[in-house]
Amino acid sequence: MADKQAVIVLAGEAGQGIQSIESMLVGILKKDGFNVFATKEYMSRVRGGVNSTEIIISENPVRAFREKIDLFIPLNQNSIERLKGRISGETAILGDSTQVKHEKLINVPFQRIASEFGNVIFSNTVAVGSICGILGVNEEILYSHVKSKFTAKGDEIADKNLKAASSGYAIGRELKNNGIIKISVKKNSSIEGHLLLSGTDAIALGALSGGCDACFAYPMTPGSGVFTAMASMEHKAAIAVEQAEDEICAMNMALGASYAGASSMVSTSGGGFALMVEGLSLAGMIETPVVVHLAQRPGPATGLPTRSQQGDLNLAVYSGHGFFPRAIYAPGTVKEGFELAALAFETADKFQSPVFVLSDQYFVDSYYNMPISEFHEIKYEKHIIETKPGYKRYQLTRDGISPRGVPGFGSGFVCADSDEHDEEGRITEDLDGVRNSMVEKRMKKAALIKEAALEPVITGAKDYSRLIVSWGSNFNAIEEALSIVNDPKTAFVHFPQVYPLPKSTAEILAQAKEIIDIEQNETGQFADLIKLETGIDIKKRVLKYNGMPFSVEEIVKVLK
Amino acid sequence: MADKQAVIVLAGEAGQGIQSIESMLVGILKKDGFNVFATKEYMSRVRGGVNSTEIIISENPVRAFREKIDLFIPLNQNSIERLKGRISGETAILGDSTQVKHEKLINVPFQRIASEFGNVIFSNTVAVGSICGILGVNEEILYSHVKSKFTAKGDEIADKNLKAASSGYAIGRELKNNGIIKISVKKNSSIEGHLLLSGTDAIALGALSGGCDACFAYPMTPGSGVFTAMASMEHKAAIAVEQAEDEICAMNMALGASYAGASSMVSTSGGGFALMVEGLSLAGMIETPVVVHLAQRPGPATGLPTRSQQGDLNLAVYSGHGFFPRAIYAPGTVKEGFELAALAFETADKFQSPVFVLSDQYFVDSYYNMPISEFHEIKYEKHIIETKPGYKRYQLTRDGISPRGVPGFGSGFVCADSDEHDEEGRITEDLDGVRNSMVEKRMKKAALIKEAALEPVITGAKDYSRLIVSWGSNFNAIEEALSIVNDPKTAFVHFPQVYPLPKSTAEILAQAKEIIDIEQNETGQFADLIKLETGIDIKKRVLKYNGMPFSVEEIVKVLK
Amino acid sequence: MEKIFDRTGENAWCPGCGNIGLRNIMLSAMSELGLKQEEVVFVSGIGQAAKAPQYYNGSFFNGLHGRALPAAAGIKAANPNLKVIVESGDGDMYGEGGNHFLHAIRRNPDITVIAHNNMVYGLTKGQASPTSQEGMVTPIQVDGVFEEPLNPVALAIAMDAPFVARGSVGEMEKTKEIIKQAVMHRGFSLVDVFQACVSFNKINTHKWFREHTYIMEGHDPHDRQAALKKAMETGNMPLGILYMKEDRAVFEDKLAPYEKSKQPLYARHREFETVKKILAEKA
Amino acid sequence: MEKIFDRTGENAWCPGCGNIGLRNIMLSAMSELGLKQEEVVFVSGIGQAAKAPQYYNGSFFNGLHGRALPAAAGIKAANPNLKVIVESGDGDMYGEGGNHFLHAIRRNPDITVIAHNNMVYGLTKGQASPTSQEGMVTPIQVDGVFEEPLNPVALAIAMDAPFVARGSVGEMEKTKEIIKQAVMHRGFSLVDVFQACVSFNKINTHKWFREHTYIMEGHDPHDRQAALKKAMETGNMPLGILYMKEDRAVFEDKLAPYEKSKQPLYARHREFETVKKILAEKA
Ligand SMILES: Cc1ncc(C[n+]2csc(CCOP(=O)(O)OP(=O)(O)O)c2C)c(N)n1
Ligand SMILES: Cc1ncc(C[n+]2csc(CCOP(=O)(O)OP(=O)(O)O)c2C)c(N)n1
Ligand code: SF4
Ligand code: SF4
Ligand SMILES: [Mg+2]
Ligand SMILES: [Mg+2]
Repeated sequence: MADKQAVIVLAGEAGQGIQSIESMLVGILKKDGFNVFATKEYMSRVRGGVNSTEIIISENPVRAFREKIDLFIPLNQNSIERLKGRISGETAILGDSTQVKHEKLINVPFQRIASEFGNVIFSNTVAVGSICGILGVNEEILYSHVKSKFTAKGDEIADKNLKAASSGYAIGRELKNNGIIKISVKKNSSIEGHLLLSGTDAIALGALSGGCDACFAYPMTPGSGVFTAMASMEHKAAIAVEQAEDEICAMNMALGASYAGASSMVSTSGGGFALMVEGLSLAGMIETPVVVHLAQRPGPATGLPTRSQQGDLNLAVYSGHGFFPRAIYAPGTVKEGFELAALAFETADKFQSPVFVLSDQYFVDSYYNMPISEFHEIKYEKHIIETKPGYKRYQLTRDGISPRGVPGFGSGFVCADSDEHDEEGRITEDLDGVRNSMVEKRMKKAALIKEAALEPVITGAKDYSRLIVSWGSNFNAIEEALSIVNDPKTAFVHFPQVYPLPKSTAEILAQAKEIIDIEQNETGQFADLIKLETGIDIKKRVLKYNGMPFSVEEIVKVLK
Repeated sequence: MADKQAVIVLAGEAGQGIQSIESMLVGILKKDGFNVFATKEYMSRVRGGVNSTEIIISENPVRAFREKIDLFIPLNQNSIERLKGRISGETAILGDSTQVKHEKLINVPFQRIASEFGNVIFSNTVAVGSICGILGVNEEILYSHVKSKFTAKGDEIADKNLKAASSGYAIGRELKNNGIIKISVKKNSSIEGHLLLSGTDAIALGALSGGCDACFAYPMTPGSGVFTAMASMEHKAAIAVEQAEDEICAMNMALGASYAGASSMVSTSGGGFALMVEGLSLAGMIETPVVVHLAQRPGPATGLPTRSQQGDLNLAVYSGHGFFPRAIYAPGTVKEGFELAALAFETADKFQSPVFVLSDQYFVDSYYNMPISEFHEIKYEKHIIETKPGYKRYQLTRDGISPRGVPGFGSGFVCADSDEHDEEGRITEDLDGVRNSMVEKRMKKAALIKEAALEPVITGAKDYSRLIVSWGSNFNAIEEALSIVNDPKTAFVHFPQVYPLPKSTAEILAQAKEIIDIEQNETGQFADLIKLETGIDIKKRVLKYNGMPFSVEEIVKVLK
Repeated sequence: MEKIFDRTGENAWCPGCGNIGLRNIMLSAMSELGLKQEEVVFVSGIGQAAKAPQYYNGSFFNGLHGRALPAAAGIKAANPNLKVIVESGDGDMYGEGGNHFLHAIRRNPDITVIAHNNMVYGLTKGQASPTSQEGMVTPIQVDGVFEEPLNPVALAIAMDAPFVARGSVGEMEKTKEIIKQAVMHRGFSLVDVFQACVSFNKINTHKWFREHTYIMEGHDPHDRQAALKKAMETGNMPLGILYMKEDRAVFEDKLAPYEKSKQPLYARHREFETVKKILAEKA
Repeated sequence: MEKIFDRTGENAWCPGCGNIGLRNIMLSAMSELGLKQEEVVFVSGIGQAAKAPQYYNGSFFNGLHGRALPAAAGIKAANPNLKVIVESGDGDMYGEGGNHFLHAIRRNPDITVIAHNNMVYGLTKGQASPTSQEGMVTPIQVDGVFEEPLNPVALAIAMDAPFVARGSVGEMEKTKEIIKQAVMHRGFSLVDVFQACVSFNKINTHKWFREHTYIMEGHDPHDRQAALKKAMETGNMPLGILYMKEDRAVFEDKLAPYEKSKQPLYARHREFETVKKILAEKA
């Protein structure tokens, strides 16, 4: 009987090559017809420590972190120590007994085999081969991948890697045939041609679809991935990309660019965003669109730089001095990441306001396959007008939105002022008149943004009495747990937009007798936002803050 | 019949000398036995525009801004334009007809009289003299003040000013005696020896009483006053004072100093504080006390730099990435400013956390008289221990508070790390163990801070059915309005601590049938905090956001 | 010559303030250069000097204190055809904005920076600025400034900024000529302009600046060592173009969108096809 | 000689990383200077270099990225008797922390700054740093760095920092001697130390640094012009003490609490009487 899925975990020191094993394996497994999901957890260091990657293969899509391990490949002893809590009776442990010890270890002498071909560095390829053997991968696919990966390094190296892969494969086959490892997952022919996309890719490409043409940032994990992706596409997609000297520069550069007609984005994490808070307030005051990709990691301060958390929701909602409108999207899936990143630009441009895409380390570093057909065409508009003499950048209109001009396009002057200003954009001290009107203008825009808030996504029982409330990257884990538990009275509501909340929120919650809030932070920041919006105080809050994502098993436990 | 109080307003361009008239007048009036209150509103410019100062004299203390003007002294025509909404049938307008025109103007040729003594610059002294005449000030007090003010400039100047004052005085007397101006306020002999203290003075002196010995800041209105006060006392009170190159430096310098055993403070306003947000999170992580004086002004961005608002409460509550404990005090009176500033240090030191003193422009720029006896002795403690070898800065204790050592005092090492750290203070990636314990340690401290939260101050009816809720600098205006309206069913609850809220909050609010929230911001930020704490949604919110404080009259209207 | 950027109306500066003189110099320089209103964007931070754009007839971005330079570079990144002129104070540029000053020089966008250097914080009423002279007593520096003043021109030359000059409001003609050259220079150009704050700086008055400056002659601005030496002169300080360098790469030229065309970003549109192609590569 | 600051145990650096060499140099320098553990505080920001304090036996303040210098000055303000040594990376010190670098030099606290200059962002995996050389290709700088690299020593000399030196991990002895002198120098001292990042900087390797540096001889560090000239040499770059100046006012000396006594703040107590006296003046 085939398993629904197999969870394969590779672990080792930073620098031992886990990432190269992972990238080879994932490519091969997907090509071979498995649905693939991969996610990593790693320490804030370039060498040493223990990092691990989890790869899940399955016949039908499985897209969330699992605690339980089916096949564990520890590259060093510390990996076993660190992950021992996840090793169960059913876990097959595959390793080189010269490197790792465990009573259940299935020894494959990766290093010795590699040395036979001249160099221990081929041992990672041996490992790839043996895993492929165990999983019953089509041999040709394995070899063509290994070949294409190593041909650049010369025929000899490619050839030796092929041999290493083949030796590994044979061993893997044998382990499977002997019944020593019993993993068996069905392939799925329908995934042919699927894309393999991470949260990072999704946000970067979504931004492009929304018209993003300028991206400024200062590197900060886990926000840098999106910045790097933008840089990698700067020629293909004509994007102005610049690494700033600090986050303050990145934000103000983005505002300068937006003022002059760019669709700009910054990408950062909590600590870096903290430095942008003054600039965010400027965006609010000068009514200049800017998209902030805020990839959360555990704080406070430097915290756990490479880990995951949903601890910066309050910061995103309340940061900036003074009042100004904003919207916050928090994608739950890769597809949603793509769509919300695009929408962020539309919302920013339309309401001339800052808009957040709130992700986290787990979200940006996880990826899986999906068909290109899921990505529908997105049309965007810059909402920019040609100005005439006498143009007023902050013209008071019924809905609070003033036609947006940019300097150099038309004959009007475009004046942006961080002081309170009149319609023209010049400094004012007219308190009862201009000041009040401008505050009310900004409040009107906030009301419009609220009206346009995205509806929550409800899955599970229609006729629910128990409701799971969550947001952001918890989506897949909760959905999978829900389908495992399959309780006829439980539904799950996911909020792709976490601020402002849609008006339907109260009604959706009111239907439930029992509500459970699931969040990755210490206090239930989202539950508090819901309390503010609806008056409903969700007492049961399942909170996690150790830096690891929720596993499907954890959620299943909550649901049972 | 004597009036309860007289509201005197001086207005003119920046640079015309309003401040010097104000300071002379206030000194004289207080000395002469009037209760005095003074507040100013001014534009963000060094010259031109219109600034005004309101001085209220009274038999019994009157300590809040009033709309209505009894005696108006406009120094230029624009002043009349700008303040015309506040001129009523009962307002006496005193001015030099060569400078200002108004149908009701009572002409006193300040400039011509001054010129008679050789220079128009004496005209301000003429004005002071005439006001004193009108109010029936003891002539000797006037002259001795004028003399002491000008002797430094030489006998001739002093003499001419005396003559100018005397001419003005005679005119004022006549206006009074003829019944042209009918202001008559009783003096109060009990105020003899009273202090005259502003919100700024109160916070600076309170900080000193709490042990503050280091103050770092970057100038920003209206936060700079406290910084300037600290600088002016640096020798008398041995304070380390340094102007930083930016707010980020100020905050991190304060944390460095606190780490090494100082009791440090920063003083700033919204935009400057926005830049400190990352540092605030560091304070939370390294559990290092720091007091933030955050003097609010209207935002967003540069906003209205010299005006008043209560718009940064959310920012103070939610700023910083990740979770860490904090306390926020918001003084309503000068006395409370003194006490809360001192308490801020005690709280910061005891809980090793950042603590806010949240004021605003109106609070820091207003002053009045009060007896020195109101300032009780404050004792403080640094809560610092001598370390031994093996000292652990973040030792896990029952209540979450670790004994605080500082480097150089004892033989232990004192390690502060912005990464998540172990008890010793060194970086860790132990997620389920150390990380969770450290998060829970910080949460325990937050719970302790909540337990220690100050009780709200309730005035008015004991047996209230209507309750006014407010915080910060609105205190005096509401209290005076309450005593004017004198409704047997109305009480007023003021929160000297706005975060975390004391547990009694719900009960206090629950007693009322009708609740009115009064705040100076666009949305009712404090009402939202109350909703979060108690579930009670205060629907009636009286909000103001034009940059001017609430006047007593406005509140009276609300109460009627 | 008509000063098209002249915006009549009240301004918030004190009578006698150096900002007023510098504004006049700027107005003349801009009309002599024949700059067009639709092509220029003035950028500033916050301060008395930073109010300058408010008093021009033109587009402006009056941003945050200290953050004029990032905004200016951002504007060039979005539209390289705009002329971007930054006017800001010594506190704004060298205090709060110091890091951007360093890195804008490295980045080298084609912008001109006019730093109104009055050696004091004017708007916030008289605290020391980074260029305040040692010993200056203020309400904060009660014992006098002890820090060594920052020398903007020496710093800029040490950073190899491609155009570094010093002007003074007391030398209208000379300063105007310098500013004209700075605006025409392609790349980052700095003109640090001495000017008096009559209200809060009682030391560095108009007279003081006259007595402590001289117009350089015969200096070769392409000689970096000589430039540095000149820049570091104290006592009597040289006015003029201290340093010039022509071959530095310009920021906006290096941005991907402008590889082939200088079309500003607002006028471009990305087809979904482009995204689709990149998506397809992820197979 | 016993290296008392040596803390055995694993560190997070790559084998061959320059940080390891510099750590050894530091350990020797500190024991040769006879520094006492209770008297020293190490201060750093965030980065690979900035982890250094974690691996010493001593007190440390491992603060925010870019913010080591304000914290270091704050520590001196609270306790002038502590020896404060800042260790941080080129990105930390000259990128995120650039403004503090400028102003810490002006402020001149008695601290020593050891900048681990590997010309790259190590911890965040290989982006350009302010000192990265032109042309270096990275995942962000896909066409290569076009910005002119920041020259920390030239900048520091232009700012008149009282002690400016350059070391290299490839020159252990020399660098140790420089560091010892820097630590003994009263006031702000900068030692910019070249070191290789073997994982992310494939250009500026150990070998490259050896081939592009030489030990200065016969240079007079009191001659500022000569120092600047030396500091600006490219191609083959001098190692050694470039610039020294003895008479600059020191930050903590100028703070009011230390007018009469160097007693640290933690050991002081203000009586309420003092406050009462000031209150009484408000009558
Ligand atoms: C973040 C922030 N910090 C502080 C301020 C207050 N502030 C406004 S202007 C200024 C200094 C102005 O000095 P300078 O740049 O020299 O300009 P000047 O007024 O002398 O022309 C300061 C500190 C601010 N607006 N924003
Ligand atoms: C505010 C903030 N921005 C960004 C980061 C991410 N970050 C950590 S270290 C670093 C750069 C490290 O470079 P460098 O200082 O040269 O040190 P190295 O690792 O090369 O020794 C960055 C960008 C951060 N921790 N905080
Ligand atoms: S305060 Fe100084 S800088 Fe400001 S306007 Fe007056 S003279 Fe000019
Ligand atoms: S990545 Fe570079 S700087 Fe970091 S430890 Fe490795 S070699 Fe050293
Ligand atoms: Mg200035
Ligand atoms: Mg580096």
